[in-house]
Amino acid sequence: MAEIMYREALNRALFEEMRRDPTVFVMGENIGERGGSYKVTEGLLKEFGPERVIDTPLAEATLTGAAGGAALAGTRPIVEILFVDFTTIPMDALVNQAAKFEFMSGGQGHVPMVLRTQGGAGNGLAAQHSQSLEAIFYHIPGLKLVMPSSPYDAYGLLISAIRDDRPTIFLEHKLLYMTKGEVPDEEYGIPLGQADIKKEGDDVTLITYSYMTLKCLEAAELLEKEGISVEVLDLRTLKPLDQEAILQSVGKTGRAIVVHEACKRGGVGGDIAAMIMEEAYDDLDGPVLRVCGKDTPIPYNLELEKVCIPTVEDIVEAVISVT
Amino acid sequence: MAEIMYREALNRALFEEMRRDPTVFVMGENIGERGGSYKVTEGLLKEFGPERVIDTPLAEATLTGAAGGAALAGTRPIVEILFVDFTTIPMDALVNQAAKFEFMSGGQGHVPMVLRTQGGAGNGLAAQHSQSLEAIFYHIPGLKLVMPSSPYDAYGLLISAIRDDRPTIFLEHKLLYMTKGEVPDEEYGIPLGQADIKKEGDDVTLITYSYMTLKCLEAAELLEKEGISVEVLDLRTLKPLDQEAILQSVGKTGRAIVVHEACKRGGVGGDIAAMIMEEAYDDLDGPVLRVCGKDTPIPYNLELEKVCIPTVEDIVEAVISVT
Amino acid sequence: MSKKTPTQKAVKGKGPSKSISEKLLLQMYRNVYATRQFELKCMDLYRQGFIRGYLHPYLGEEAIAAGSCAALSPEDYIVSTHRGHGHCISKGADLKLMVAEILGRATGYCKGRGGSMHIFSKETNNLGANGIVGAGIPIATGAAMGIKVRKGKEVVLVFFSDGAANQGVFPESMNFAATFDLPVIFMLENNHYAVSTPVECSFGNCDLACKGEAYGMPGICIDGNDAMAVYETTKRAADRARNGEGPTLIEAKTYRHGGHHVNDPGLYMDQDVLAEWKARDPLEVLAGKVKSKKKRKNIEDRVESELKDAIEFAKQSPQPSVDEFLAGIPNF
Amino acid sequence: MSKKTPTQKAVKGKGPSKSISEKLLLQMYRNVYATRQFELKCMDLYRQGFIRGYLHPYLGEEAIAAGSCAALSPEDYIVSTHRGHGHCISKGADLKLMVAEILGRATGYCKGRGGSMHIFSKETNNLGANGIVGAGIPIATGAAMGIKVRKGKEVVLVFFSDGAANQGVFPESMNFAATFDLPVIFMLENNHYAVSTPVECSFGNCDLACKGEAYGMPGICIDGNDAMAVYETTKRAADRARNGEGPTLIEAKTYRHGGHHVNDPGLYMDQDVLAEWKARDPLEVLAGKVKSKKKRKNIEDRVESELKDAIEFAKQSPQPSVDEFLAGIPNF
Ligand SMILES: Cc1ncc(C[n+]2csc(CCOP(=O)(O)OP(=O)(O)O)c2C)c(N)n1
Ligand SMILES: Cc1ncc(C[n+]2csc(CCOP(=O)(O)OP(=O)(O)O)c2C)c(N)n1
Ligand SMILES: [Mg+2]
Ligand SMILES: [Mg+2]
Repeated sequence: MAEIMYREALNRALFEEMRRDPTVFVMGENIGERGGSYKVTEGLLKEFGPERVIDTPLAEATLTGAAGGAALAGTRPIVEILFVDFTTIPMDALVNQAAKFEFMSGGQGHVPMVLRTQGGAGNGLAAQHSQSLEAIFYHIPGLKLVMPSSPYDAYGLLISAIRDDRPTIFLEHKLLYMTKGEVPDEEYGIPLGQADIKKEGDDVTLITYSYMTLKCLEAAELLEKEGISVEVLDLRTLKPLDQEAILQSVGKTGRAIVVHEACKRGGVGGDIAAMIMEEAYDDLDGPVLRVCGKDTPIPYNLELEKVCIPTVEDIVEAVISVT
Repeated sequence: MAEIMYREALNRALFEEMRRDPTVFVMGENIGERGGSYKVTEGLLKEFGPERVIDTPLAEATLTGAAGGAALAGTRPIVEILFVDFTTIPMDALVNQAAKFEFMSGGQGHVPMVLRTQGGAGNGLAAQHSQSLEAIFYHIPGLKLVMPSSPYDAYGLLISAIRDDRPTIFLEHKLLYMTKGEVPDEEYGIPLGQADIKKEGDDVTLITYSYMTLKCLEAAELLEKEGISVEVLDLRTLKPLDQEAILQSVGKTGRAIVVHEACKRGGVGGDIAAMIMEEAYDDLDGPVLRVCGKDTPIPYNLELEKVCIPTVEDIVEAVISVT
Repeated sequence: MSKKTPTQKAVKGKGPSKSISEKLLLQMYRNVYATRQFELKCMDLYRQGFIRGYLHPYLGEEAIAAGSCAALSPEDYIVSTHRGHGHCISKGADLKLMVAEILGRATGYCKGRGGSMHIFSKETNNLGANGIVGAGIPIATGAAMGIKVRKGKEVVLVFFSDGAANQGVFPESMNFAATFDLPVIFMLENNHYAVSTPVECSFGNCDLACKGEAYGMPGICIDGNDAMAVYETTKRAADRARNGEGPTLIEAKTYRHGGHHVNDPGLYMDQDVLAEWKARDPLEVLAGKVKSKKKRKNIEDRVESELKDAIEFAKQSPQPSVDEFLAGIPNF
Repeated sequence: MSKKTPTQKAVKGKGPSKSISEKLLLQMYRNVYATRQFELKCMDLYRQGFIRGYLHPYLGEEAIAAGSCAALSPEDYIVSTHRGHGHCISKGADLKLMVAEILGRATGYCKGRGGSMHIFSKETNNLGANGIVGAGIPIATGAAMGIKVRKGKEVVLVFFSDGAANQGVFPESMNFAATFDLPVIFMLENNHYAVSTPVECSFGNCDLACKGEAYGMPGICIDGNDAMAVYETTKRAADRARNGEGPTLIEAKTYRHGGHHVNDPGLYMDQDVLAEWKARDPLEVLAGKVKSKKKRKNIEDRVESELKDAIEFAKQSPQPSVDEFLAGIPNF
């Protein structure tokens, strides 16, 4: 069992799957020679060559549409789009093509592709390089959506995503790549659709995913000292959503707060909060709250950027307000 | 005061605004010569000529990106994208450009463009021509979002959208174009951000918009006979959202159901339900429910298509279940 | 800059009409004839209310699909469009399952979920019609990438028309294909219209074949109403692709025999030009090359009974089960 | 199909070097020199921690912006890129407000909300840098459409590089511009790299200028390190555009003097080729044409003090107000 970085865990999963299955290949911009801006594909070109590690021209619409075609033709492409902000360019290939082919073809066609990308603010990259756009993919039937928060989850979920026969959006976070965690040496997969209780607690459930999981854990620690017992439920995959785990935890605590970095308006949090109200209204001791990103484009200035994203203090305050 | 069709009301607004303001122009595919597939732009070419009624090549990304540029250069373009399903192609021009320019430029740049398009199922047009994608635009700060349900609203809201200095998505519904309603002869605008109580009631509030408003009114009528008094609140504009009107109505009835055609998962309904829970938990006599489209691509077969979209019966049942 | 109109464009690259086996000739004739009859029957069925949604007839363009698919092997892939019945038939699809799909029945290729605009036929490696104009082009390019990755020998033939040629994914895909020498053939069916917009009004340069060279591949302009010419040009392109020499762009000029879809009278079309093209009806052009009247008659009779059975089969077929559909939703 | 490499490409269309007013010559020299110094200072400020996010220096490419903007009138528009400081400076922006923006201060062009990748300058009709590669091209095309609609006389100059030329919006926009004879100039700054991907690996045909003709406009390839050549070619294109004769594509060949951004050492770049290009440094090429050493020195001194003041101004400027920012959010 080794302590490795999030990006190393992803890199390891790519190496292992490409060794195991010759139909798995990766493509994207500057992923080969350069190993990707976040080094997730580092070393792949050397071992697997340019036939399976493809540096493509700068054209996200065709890059992503081509992945769908390659998947239909019997391979398992893994596409890297450098920033989730850029997935707006191949949106047709995802929403109208990859997500719909299995359905429209009456089950004849399958699109086992993975689109790896990353989102989130925190580095002063401004409005076009800091968004959290998972709500778009969450809303579109036919796409799976994975957002791991730890090296352990990143490895196990990427393994499963690559082997899954449905198109999967694998959404990483730029502030997680350098975070470290234990990853077992033997191969393992984490089934898509299983949330994980990152910390047990009895008074309030924090429902979260991706980078915000770390902030929730920090908040939970502070709150312990105040004598408030917080459960931190990391969804890990948003689609399939582990509704059972959510309802179980809320059934226990009676109070829930959904925490995510994406803009609050129309974010995933509203859907989850509404689902809890519909399915477990009588279990609730109070309203399900949302602690989310502000409804604004992300500014360049760091002071302004900071106030757009939920802080540990915001989470602590929210918890205290419901307990 | 004349009874005219929804599409005639839109057509009239276009004529009047183009006469009033020489910087207003329309562009799109087959909108000039042919007057658009739904005839909303009929007759414009004849009066205003090809300089202001532009049949463009088939390229939605540039068509929409160009509208943003034309707006920055001092005009008020109105773009028609034939189906909302196709707005996935110019998604970058909307999400990363039009929506963000005013913010990123520190208020120097303004993008007074209107993107007219239409969505919804009902004609056996299958998975790529029947979607309701408003949740995407609802989630992106910087875009306004208008979804009128009647000729009266369509006219007044299009007038206001054209005069508004922010990029506005004007989302019509293919089943509304031929519906008729009274429209005053004199010019008027309806402020963006004002919901409209289409029917008053005391027991339950149906919060809805666009085509579903008609279904809610039908359901309300049936329910009256059962002695259940239903208020139908037509949001008309989703952004700005008339939160005040929603909370006022729910404050009165204590029960709310959000009804929309778009897929339930990640739809606008979850955000509104969660907002009500956050803002008016104590006013609620029960959970806010959602009656929405099924989480599936739309099938071609009419029998299958029908079960994907909320019916009057679905709405009636939901109301009865909460009263 | 003066805009060359398509008609001024010379018909290059056709080369000397090589002798072609009678078997292939008859196969092409069958497919042209079958497509013609199929479309006429579908239009009737549409008017009788059996068909919903959009129906885009391939009338007048049949030789392009018939000629090009004749140059492919069964394992080769095609990627089709909203005007896709002809592609589907020429690649060898079962008329029964096609009509059933267009009627939205449970027995159709897509279980009634796709309809005319989304017919997909796995057993003939037809990766589907598409309702998004241009979307098939990167899909085909990717299929060719996949074939290369798994060291397959198939080639991919993608059909699209002049409107789709305005979409950025077309040049992007040509560039991908040329950069990686992908086994793909870009078949640009220039029928001179995108709905009501004529090519002359939507291109700065109406010589569409020339875009091939700009993106690093041969661009060949041919007479799309001559199935033989289409066959020969496609054959050369397919050999090239299979030998790892890369992609080819073929611009096949043709003309719709009617409006954009079944309900469009197409009054905006130039009636004289239409008459010229109809005078060179691909069915008659090819008929002229099948010497034996008897063999033609045989083919025509077989097609008609096949089509009659297909329509009967479709009409008798059950509607898809709502319960089965609902049960499957959690997968999406 | 053999892929012509950029270096093989002849430098066409430059024509006899017309005599150019000294005023313009000195203006170009000022802008090349100012950009050079500006970028070097910004790199220092970045390393000192004053700048966050991405910083993409224009070092080595200065002559393209300086030469082309010299051919424009103040009312004309430019549309810029992520590597946009040179465009902004050459169009006449205030260095104070630029540095302030790059430092994220309240006094910056965008109130500190945009940063280096999003500088926008209304008073010089600079429609902004852009973080989305290629996104500026349709914006420029649309600005030209808008100008036509309101019967304006301005032209639009859009800068983008070889990577952006891979995006479908480039050919789409050329096609729009040629179809409607729009007053737009497509300035393709071919610096031979998209991050670490060389042009030879991302194009099926590395002759980028030839795409102009394929889409219905002149495509001219010039030496981007020669400000005079850039000026003259842009001037002709601007006249053409203003006269309603339509768009022009200019491929200006150049080379980055360093990596993709301030933190990229650019080790993947061919050091010999880099040396060749540095030997033809745009600053020296132009200096050779400004006869008077004294006038050069004057300009250089003025630039340096201007820049010193700008940096001082920026450093002294306040951070944006969080309260004001929060108060504005409901608008979005
Ligand atoms: C992306 C997109 N834009 C617009 C449409 C509407 N539409 C359907 S067919 C068509 C014309 C397509 O023209 P072309 O590519 O020449 O194909 P043809 O109909 O001539 O076969 C249009 C505009 C669409 N389906 N998809
Ligand atoms: C749509 C999009 N894809 C990818 C990126 C990441 N990226 C930023 S700059 C760059 C290279 C652009 O190359 P080029 O257009 O040649 O511009 P240059 O850097 O050479 O000036 C890339 C890939 C981006 N910002 N936007
Ligand atoms: Mg066509
Ligand atoms: Mg470059």
